[in-house]
Amino acid sequence: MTENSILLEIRNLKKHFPIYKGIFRSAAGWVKAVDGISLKLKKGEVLGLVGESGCGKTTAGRSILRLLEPTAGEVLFYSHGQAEPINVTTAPPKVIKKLRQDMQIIYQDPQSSLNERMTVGSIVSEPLLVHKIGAPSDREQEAEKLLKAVGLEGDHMARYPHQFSGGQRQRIAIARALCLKPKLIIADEAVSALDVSIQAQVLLLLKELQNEFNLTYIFITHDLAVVRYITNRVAVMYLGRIVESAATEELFNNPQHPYSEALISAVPVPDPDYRVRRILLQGDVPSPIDPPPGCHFHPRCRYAEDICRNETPTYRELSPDRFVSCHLADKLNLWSFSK
Amino acid sequence: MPPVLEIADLKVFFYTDYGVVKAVDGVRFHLNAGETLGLVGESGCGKSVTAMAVLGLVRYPGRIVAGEIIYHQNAKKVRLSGLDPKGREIRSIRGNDIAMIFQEPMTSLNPVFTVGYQIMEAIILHQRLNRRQAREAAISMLAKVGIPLPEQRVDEYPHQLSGGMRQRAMIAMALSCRPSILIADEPTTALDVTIQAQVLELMMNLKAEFQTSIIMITHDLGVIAGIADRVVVMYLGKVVEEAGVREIFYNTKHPYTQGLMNSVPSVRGKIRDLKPIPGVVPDAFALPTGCSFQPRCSQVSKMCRTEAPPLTEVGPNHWVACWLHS
Amino acid sequence: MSKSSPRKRAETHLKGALRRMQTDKGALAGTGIIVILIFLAALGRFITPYDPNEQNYDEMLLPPSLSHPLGTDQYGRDIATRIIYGCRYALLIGVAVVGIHFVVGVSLGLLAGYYGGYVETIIMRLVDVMLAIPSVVLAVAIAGFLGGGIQNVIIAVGAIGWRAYTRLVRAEVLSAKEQVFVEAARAIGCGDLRIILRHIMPYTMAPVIAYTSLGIATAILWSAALSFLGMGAQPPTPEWGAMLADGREYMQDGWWIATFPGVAIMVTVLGFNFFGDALRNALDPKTEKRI
Amino acid sequence: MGRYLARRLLMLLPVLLIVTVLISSLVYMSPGDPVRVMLGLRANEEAVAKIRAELGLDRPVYIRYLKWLASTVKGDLGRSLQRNEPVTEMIADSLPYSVQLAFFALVVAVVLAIPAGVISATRVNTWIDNFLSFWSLFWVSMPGFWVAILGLLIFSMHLGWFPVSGQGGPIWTLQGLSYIILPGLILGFRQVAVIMRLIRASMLEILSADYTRTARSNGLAERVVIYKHALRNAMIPTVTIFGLQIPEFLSMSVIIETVFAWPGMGRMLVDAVLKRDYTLVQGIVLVYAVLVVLINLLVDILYIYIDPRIKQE
Repeated sequence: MTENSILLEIRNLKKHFPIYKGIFRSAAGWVKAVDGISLKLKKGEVLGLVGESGCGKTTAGRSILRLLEPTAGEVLFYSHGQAEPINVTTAPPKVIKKLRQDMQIIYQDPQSSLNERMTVGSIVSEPLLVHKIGAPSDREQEAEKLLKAVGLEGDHMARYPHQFSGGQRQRIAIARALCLKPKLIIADEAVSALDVSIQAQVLLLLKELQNEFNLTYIFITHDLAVVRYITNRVAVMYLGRIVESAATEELFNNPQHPYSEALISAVPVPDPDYRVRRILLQGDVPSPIDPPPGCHFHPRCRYAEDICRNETPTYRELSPDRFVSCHLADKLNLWSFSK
Repeated sequence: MPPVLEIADLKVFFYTDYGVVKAVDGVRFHLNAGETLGLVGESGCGKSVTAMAVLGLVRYPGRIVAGEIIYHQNAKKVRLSGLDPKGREIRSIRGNDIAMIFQEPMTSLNPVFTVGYQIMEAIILHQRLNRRQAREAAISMLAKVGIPLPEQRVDEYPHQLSGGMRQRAMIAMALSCRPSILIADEPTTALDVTIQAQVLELMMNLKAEFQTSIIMITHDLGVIAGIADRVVVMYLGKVVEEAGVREIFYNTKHPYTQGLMNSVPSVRGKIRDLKPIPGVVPDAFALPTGCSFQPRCSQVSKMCRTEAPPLTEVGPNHWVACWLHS
Repeated sequence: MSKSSPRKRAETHLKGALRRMQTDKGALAGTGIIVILIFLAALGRFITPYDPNEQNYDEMLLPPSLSHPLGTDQYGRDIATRIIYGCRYALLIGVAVVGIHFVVGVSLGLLAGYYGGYVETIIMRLVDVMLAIPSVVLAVAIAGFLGGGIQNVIIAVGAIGWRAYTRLVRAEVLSAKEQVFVEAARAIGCGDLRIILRHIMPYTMAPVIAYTSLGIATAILWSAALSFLGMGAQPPTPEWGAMLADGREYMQDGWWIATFPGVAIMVTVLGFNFFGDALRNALDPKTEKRI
Repeated sequence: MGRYLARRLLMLLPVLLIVTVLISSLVYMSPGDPVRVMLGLRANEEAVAKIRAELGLDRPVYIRYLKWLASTVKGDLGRSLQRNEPVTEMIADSLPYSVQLAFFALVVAVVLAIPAGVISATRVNTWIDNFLSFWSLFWVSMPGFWVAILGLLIFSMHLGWFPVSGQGGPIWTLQGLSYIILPGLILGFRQVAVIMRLIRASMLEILSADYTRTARSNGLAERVVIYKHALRNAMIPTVTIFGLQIPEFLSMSVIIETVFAWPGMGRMLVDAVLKRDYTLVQGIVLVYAVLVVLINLLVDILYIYIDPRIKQE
């Protein structure tokens, strides 16, 4: 197995939620939260999935893990050196349960992602119990080891989650996610709820752990600065679709999609001398129930032409490993941030 | 520029079942006319409580126990800290001379009244206009903050507006009586980054038009760098550093401010390694002795453990509370 | 302010609740009343020299005195004795009724909340139906048709009160399901049963337990009402509601006959209400609106 | 809004249908033979059989149910087994009295409970809050029938302020009013306790809500903040829970009616149950269910008025 082999492949994944109306609660419409995304993830890579609220990034993460049943598409997971991947979207419950050992998730809100009524020790070792790994004493030892690995003390085992601060709770959640020695971890806004100084601690920890345990991450976040710091590749989502994906520095220096351009320019930079005129997008993100025709972004796009209003752009490979979904991608001269 | 607001030695304590929390413990700063002052710090540092104290809105079990808050109303000095928090005087200042906008646009508007009604309420109260005039004023404010179709939106309820639109409506409400001071408590934290850019731009434009001084409370150093003229950094209820915005960023003195700067990644420039501040914020009920930052400080000395450093001027208008610099 | 300061964090949920209850006067009063009630139910017969049911025509309708502190009724029975013996019925009915409510209501609530869909629709429609009939109306109908007796009172009151638990538990399960920790449990591979029992149940139990104490109070009130209406415990059973009904016609001859059994009911109900109220506030000050 | 109400109305039908099934099966399952109760213990078998056939009691259960349902839909609830009068008429006679009593009590409750709840919430943990809280818990804990008896004993018999029991004409006449005051107040006070607690709890939460802070920061007077901004919001959960409380309220009215010999539906129900007058019981329970359902509908309409978010649906 080489480091560059594929770990996860997502093909045209969709998740639509029905909206019920009327007496008979028939589906009156669909929220197309995730509307056909495709991605490849190499082993050891850190992929950022970015976008604003409502773009479907969180739904995408949960559909990949099959915590939500996807509406369509495939998620292929290449594990244990098998030539044939497991199709996560169709796998039976038994296989999914086994798969949970390989794919884990860390949530945004450390207040609610830990069960208040359980001790830290039992939270961290519960995965082992559920998968019937080891004797009780082994499990306890393992949990203690994990807590130390994430920077907590062994004597924290008997305490309850509410006895810890936000940053410490997130460390507990990370220890739980690591417990089954997963290959892939999806971090869903894992540092967004934390204070600046604590956020930096947790980011460093996640980076260290990646090296130590040879992990692959999908980093779901709205915070572009965090994405730039921790990821190798980025996929930008808008209204359920990926509009652009590229190597991180590539994307930040030379975005090829007008939305990526506007998004990056909107992020405040902690440097008073960095004065740049921002690209201000007009209006709000349209409703995912009734997205605009053609390119979803066209009503807010300053470059939009007729074709954008009428035809949905294809998600195409502009140059190796660089995908864009914009009719005008190779014609536009977008803002280069590389200086 | 003359100051419009002066805060001296402000102390706000919360008397809880678990003990006393010194949420604000001797804060001192001032706001000059026409400037944007950034108030920076992490959660629990007392920046919001300070803001609430200015308007006399600190709620039970909190209490202003000491200090002066002076508002310069034209030529008159009004001692806000001495006013009855439910009395007529402070109420005539709230929303009229000093207005406030809050972090959560989703919950900061009353769900059972129309947006227009809530804006009109403040206008009618402070400006002695009749309903029709107030309604006109509300519509023109909504137009001013960039809400499309204001004649229609004025009769809509908060839940019919998006988060960005609600925050615009909050700004319209806050500025409707042309206050001389606007206190913005994390006004863009709950918004998406593209909407945040819109709202910040709007605030800065309106500030120029209305000649309002702004206190911008935020934890986001990027926002501060973009809009503040001067910055006050708070940690555990105390001011640790105060300076002009370029001075704060390029000539950082306090180890805590340095730690903050080294903790934030940026979308621009070289990717630097993060150097987070070690440890956690201490228990609010059992603050460390001496300098409250000393348990997490990398340059701690003996002095720091025993005595709290005073805020001293280390350069022109650059104040630091640290033994390294006095 | 300081929502999760470490001092506060150092307490477990339960410890915190207990500490808050110790400072609550209502909780102390409630606990006191319940303890006395249990004591009287268990050992009351050794305190009183009289037989609760023996009629004594020499001592009819005596006002309160030293030998009969609460007076006697129209058959010359000592009212204090009958009230002491009545403690057992009150406790028995209260606990048995709430037992039925708890088992039926909690399991239906868990099922409805966790599985949703048709299961939920059917259960909640059933609750709607039960809610459409005023409880005393239904209890009167059931008890009336089943005939009198303590057992039938328990069945009648037991049949009507579970709906509150179902609503409460379902609401709690729905809120639990929105908590990320439930999804987190699925993400590590927990099955439905483990999630329900280990993760959701404990989350929902705090308000349910508090409600149980209030439920006992309500059960005692309703069953006394049924007995009073003549559809519950039958004379000469020393059940408080029945005693009241029994003595009602004599109340002009002796105010004490109707007054003291009522006081007994009130104090008992007040005790459980005090206790439940304090428990509810201690466990979660916000649950009141969810019921 | 019209469609919302239409939908709500349509959803009520299955509920009512199941209610009829429930009460009918209760009647059929219950032991004891109404005909024997009617004719006394010594009735001969032939007479019993004859009456059974007359009343249709010898038919299969589901036929009896369907026949009853068919005539119920037409407004005919059958004849009382005891008094041999049409149940519909008997209910029509007694219903107005029940409504009068309930209405009187509700007015008392709302008028007293709202200020009490607000005062309790705005002066939380002061002596007045503690007093009101204790007072309300006290009322919730008192058995209604006992309070009624004591009330009769003290105010009617001993002090002679009110007539002993019964009903004395329309309530807008002084005599009619004198009869309704005591039962009405006793029924109302209990509801004061219930509603007050609800208002206190929701006011407490709303007084620390973000939008209350906004109202204060706009310089509104505390009185305006409390009675306009906060109370309007506090009414939303209060009305919801009050809707759920309606059955309890009617339950209590059954007991009060019985004690005060108030000629309403509740007293008639207790009477009918004791005499095993099944058709009458069936009819009354059904009417109570319809009442509950209709009041809940009213609550829903009120809800639309209070909470603008509902209108959107």
